[in-house]
Amino acid sequence: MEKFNPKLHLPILVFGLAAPFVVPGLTIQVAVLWVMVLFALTWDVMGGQMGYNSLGNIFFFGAGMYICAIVQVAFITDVGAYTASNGGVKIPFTHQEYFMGLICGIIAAAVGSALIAAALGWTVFGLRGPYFAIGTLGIALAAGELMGTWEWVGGGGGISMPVYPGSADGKAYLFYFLCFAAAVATYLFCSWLYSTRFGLAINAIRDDEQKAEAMGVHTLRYKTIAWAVSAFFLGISGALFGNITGFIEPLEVAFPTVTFGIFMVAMSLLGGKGTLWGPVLGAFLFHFLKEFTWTYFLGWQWVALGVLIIVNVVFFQQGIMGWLMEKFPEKFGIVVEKKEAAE
Amino acid sequence: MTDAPVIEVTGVSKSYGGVVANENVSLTVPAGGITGLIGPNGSGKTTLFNSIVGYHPIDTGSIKFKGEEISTYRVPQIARLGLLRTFQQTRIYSNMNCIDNMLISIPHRKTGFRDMFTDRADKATLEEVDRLLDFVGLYEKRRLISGDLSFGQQKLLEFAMALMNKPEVLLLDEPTAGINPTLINGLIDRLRRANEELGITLFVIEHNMRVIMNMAQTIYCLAHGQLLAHGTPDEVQNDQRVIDAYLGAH
Amino acid sequence: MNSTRLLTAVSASVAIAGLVMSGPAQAKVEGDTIILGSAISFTGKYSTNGIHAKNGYELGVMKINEMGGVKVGGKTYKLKIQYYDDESTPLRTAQLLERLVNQDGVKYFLGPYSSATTKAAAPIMEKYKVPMIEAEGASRSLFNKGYKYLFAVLSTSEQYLASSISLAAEIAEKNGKKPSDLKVAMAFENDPFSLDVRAGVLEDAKKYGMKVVIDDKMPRDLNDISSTLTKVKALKPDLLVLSGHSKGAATGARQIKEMKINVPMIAMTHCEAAKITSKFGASTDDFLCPTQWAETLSYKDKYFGTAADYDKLFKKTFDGYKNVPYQSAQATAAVLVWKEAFEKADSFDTTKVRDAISSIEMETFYGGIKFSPAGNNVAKPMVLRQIQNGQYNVVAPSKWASHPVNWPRTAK
Amino acid sequence: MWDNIAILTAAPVFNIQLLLDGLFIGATFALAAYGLALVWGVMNVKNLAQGDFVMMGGYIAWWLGTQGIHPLWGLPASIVIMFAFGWAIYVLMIRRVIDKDMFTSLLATFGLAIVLAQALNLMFGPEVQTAESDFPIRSYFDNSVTIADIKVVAFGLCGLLALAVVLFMKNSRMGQAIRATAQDARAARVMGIDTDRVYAFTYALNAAICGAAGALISMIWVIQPFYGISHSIRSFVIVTAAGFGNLPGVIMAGLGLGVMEQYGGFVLGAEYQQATVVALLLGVLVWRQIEMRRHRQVVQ
Repeated sequence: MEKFNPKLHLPILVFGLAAPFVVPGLTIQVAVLWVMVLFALTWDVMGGQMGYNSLGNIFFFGAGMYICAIVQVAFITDVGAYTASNGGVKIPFTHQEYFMGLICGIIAAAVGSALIAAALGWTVFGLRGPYFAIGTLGIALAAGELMGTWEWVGGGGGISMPVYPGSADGKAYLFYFLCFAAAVATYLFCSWLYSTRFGLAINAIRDDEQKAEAMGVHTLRYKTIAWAVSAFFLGISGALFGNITGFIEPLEVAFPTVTFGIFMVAMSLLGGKGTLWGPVLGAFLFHFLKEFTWTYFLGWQWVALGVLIIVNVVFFQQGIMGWLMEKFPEKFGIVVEKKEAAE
Repeated sequence: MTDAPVIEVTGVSKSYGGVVANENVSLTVPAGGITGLIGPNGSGKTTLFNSIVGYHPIDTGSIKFKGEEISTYRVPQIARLGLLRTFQQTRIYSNMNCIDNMLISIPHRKTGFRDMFTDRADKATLEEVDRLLDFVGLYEKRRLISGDLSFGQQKLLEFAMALMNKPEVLLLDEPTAGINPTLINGLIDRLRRANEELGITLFVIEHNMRVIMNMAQTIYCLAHGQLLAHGTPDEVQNDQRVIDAYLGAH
Repeated sequence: MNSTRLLTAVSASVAIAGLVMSGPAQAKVEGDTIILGSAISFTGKYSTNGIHAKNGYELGVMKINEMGGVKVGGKTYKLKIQYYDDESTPLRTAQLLERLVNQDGVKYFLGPYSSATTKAAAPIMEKYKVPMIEAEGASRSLFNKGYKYLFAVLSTSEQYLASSISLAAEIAEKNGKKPSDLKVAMAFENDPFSLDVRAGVLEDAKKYGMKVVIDDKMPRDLNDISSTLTKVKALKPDLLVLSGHSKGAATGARQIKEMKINVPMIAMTHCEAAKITSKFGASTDDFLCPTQWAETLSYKDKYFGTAADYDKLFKKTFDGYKNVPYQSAQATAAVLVWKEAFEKADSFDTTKVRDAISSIEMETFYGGIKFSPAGNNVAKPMVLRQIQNGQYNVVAPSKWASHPVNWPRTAK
Repeated sequence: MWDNIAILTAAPVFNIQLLLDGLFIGATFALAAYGLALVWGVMNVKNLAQGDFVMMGGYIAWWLGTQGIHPLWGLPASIVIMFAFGWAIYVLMIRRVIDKDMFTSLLATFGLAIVLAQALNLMFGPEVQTAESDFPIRSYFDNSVTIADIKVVAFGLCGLLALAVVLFMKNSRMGQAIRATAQDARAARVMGIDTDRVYAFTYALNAAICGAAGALISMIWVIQPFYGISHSIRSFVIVTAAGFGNLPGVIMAGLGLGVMEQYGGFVLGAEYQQATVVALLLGVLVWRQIEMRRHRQVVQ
């Protein structure tokens, strides 16, 4: 596990803690940045570290969002009746009901998503390479379509989230810090995870899964847990994001496969997949780039995004961290060591 | 020396499409010994290895490991029984450095759920890694990315990884191919020591006759997918059928 | 690890870049210009209508500026709109509106296109206590949340096709049939707006005791509703109602033609926006299309004159319009409401402006505008038009009807 | 759901409508899927921009239609333009992803798909478009079954195109070179085949096939800039189910998918029509895994 490094971690920590007070107008944007960091990190557990390139991880974002919403609504009223009214009835609820619902919702979202991931594992982990990518893409697309037909959760009409009972600023701060905390927790967890034997094992699976199998590595167990870890944090991010957006529906908000679903891949690749810092860096760069330039492209931003992905994948596949590693291998500890020197 | 057989292959046939790769092959690998498998190119040696360790289903016959039928198991299950193989085309984790390659090669059959999340390496394991890497001459390069090593070095690394795993049986597919001749003697020595000191049963495919004849107690010879001869090195060496097979005469 | 030093440099610079990102600007009124903000769909699935709405906004701003602008506190101001593209997804809406409020300092808003995006917008307006006059979010669920800063100039969506049900009932009675014998087939897109339309239809159908024989929901990336239409053939309903934005209308009209669907009465939304008359010609004759507004109605105001005058001006200003979509007209109306509200409040204070909006009562070329306490416009009805020989003629409600309804429709 | 099945059993004539509609559209699915099978098999590129090529072809035919040219002429135009476009895309990007790992081609073409969809949207707007052939529409069985002549024509053209491609692959020099490269690119190179040219031609041919499928789809169905992804998914379903060396399999799977969609939409409701496609994809993948597991293998 990485030691606390003041030069590296402190600026980010300070930025994260101070941002909503220094630039209160950007609270939501910075909160989304933390969600993006979380996205990139969780995608990289699978895609970068384990070599299982999922195009459907966004599924767990949506799953978490719906689980949390259902739990939150269930704390104040009957879910079916609430969605059937299409948000048409205003249900009174107490502060306590809201916050209990939120806390339980987030926990349920995380655990529920992880359990779904574990259960879904058997349907996709016999797939390799492109089949896995397409299979997971299929899961995310199917989830969007099927959620839209499930009346009990509002179908295509979606769910209006219970409105935060406090002040607008209070809501912004609360969810900002929850997002920040979730991103930091994801980072710390990944950092710890990669330092354990688990990290080695998923790297081995990435490099040569057949060899790892032949060496007796419990590949299925590792893969399932890696996916569940991704799902756990993505579930949390979904739960938070649903509350920030305030209104959730299946195709655009909960399972945005071609936006967020692709962003997470693009960010990891940009920063350098398979490294701890690459996704974080990629998320920062991508988000800043996007927020700064998006509105100036009006209409062409999507073309620009597609081009960015193509250029990244075709010409700069190793990403920033990968490029640095190639350029300065000795800084990453890739050195010839004399025996005397080591002992 | 030769105890009960640890691997029993009985009447195994395997064909790809119309090509018969193994036909009614039966052999036994005694526990604790070194058994050789020779044969001309394309005689079905690697196919037989693959059948044993579970890379493809067999058409007929039975394969038993310590009395347990394993012909329907898949690769990881078989590997975790303690039956390990190396590859003809060397396979290592090419984006990881040598130490990590070794660390992940610990005997997984002895690990439980909680071991997944333990520290990468305790002191004893690291010492073991250093010792083995030193033995195969890779100590200085232990922090290099293994994919950047030369073919021979990768082969040595793979061998070290196999030893790290402490298997009960090790299936070696041409361990000396592509290795510097000066290293071969050391390698043979190490194989022997692994066999004697650690009690690892070896089952070796080898083209280098000098190596295999020196090392193995029993040798099987395959030709055209069928078992041609078996016996001690001397017997096999002097068997006319084996000589004919290698010279391509019939 | 040495690599951390490299990272330190990169991440620190990124973090600093973030901290110095432009803080909130003070720009609600710049010099003699009032900035209105809108995050609307220029790309994505709502972009056709998003652009119709934008054109409407632009025409309204143009007209008001031409006529001297807005007088507040004895000074005249021009109007200007700052747009962002919400990409047709509510995910973006909230972020962009926050950005408009915080970074661009905008305090007065025009709505996005679609109910889904408006649903995401309303809480932001409440949060910052800045008013939004919206013209394109019709879902009634917007108006029972107690939002104080959201006002809509259009009629709510459950009214869209409900009138076709009462029209069907009327015709049935005239022909000596009981309305409760009527069979209704419904196909609605699976999105908040269309489901709201469906709720209105369902309610009215229930009121008359009609039997709903088909209740399909069309997927959002819909290519094809021929399987639903095959069901229509099999079950022979008396009324087919269909709603799915422009693409639902286009796909529906195409396949109704191709499968020679022979239902006596067909009603669908977004006929004008999907330009079905020019695309599918005579096969669309006798379709019933609800509209918020029609150029043949006798509304008028001091800005544009009559509805017909607006129609003419709009066609002159923007190329390529055979019919002016009501989406544009109501967008223009929203701009007019802003002007009146500023002048009525005679202030830029958001609370005062908000109160002014809520008490507005005006006649426009688009119809009367008067907001209920919930924020929806209660002074303007929906009208139902029928395509007759390629023309849209108002046939219901009878107060506004210019032509009698053709019944039954036959497939051509 | 049971009500809808009851309709089909009570009035079997509606089965004909569903079957025919399914077969007509399924033929275009099969055509596009055959293109995917080709690039997948020959150059190991998983082209996620497949559906967007289809949409491009559709827009070419539709645009010619708006210029007063009968959309059927759009078919050859689409084929030619898309062939050139495919070649250009190969030179610009695909050439560089062929020898990379498998995910690269998938993600790069996904990026391409986004660019194409958005470019189409910017050029032609997001409305649903249809190219009108103005051919007559015939009714049978008391108007219970209607068949637009254009659908029959399109079906025939699909067949002709497929036949032409098959003959081309069998008899022409380029066709033989493509097949040789598919079997063993290295050997082909050694034998003096310019594999880069073969790849470029294959990719361009795929784009042309997609263009043809798209032109036909614009006449018998609808096109819209963002519908590409669902066509891509369909192609993947078909190829995954049939395997890429198996033309009869691709045709059967394509037609089958068309029919399944129609029945899915009819029996379960239109909201399940898209879900049917994705569910089939997952079903096929799970089934393939179970099958491979019997062979002690994984799907790769």
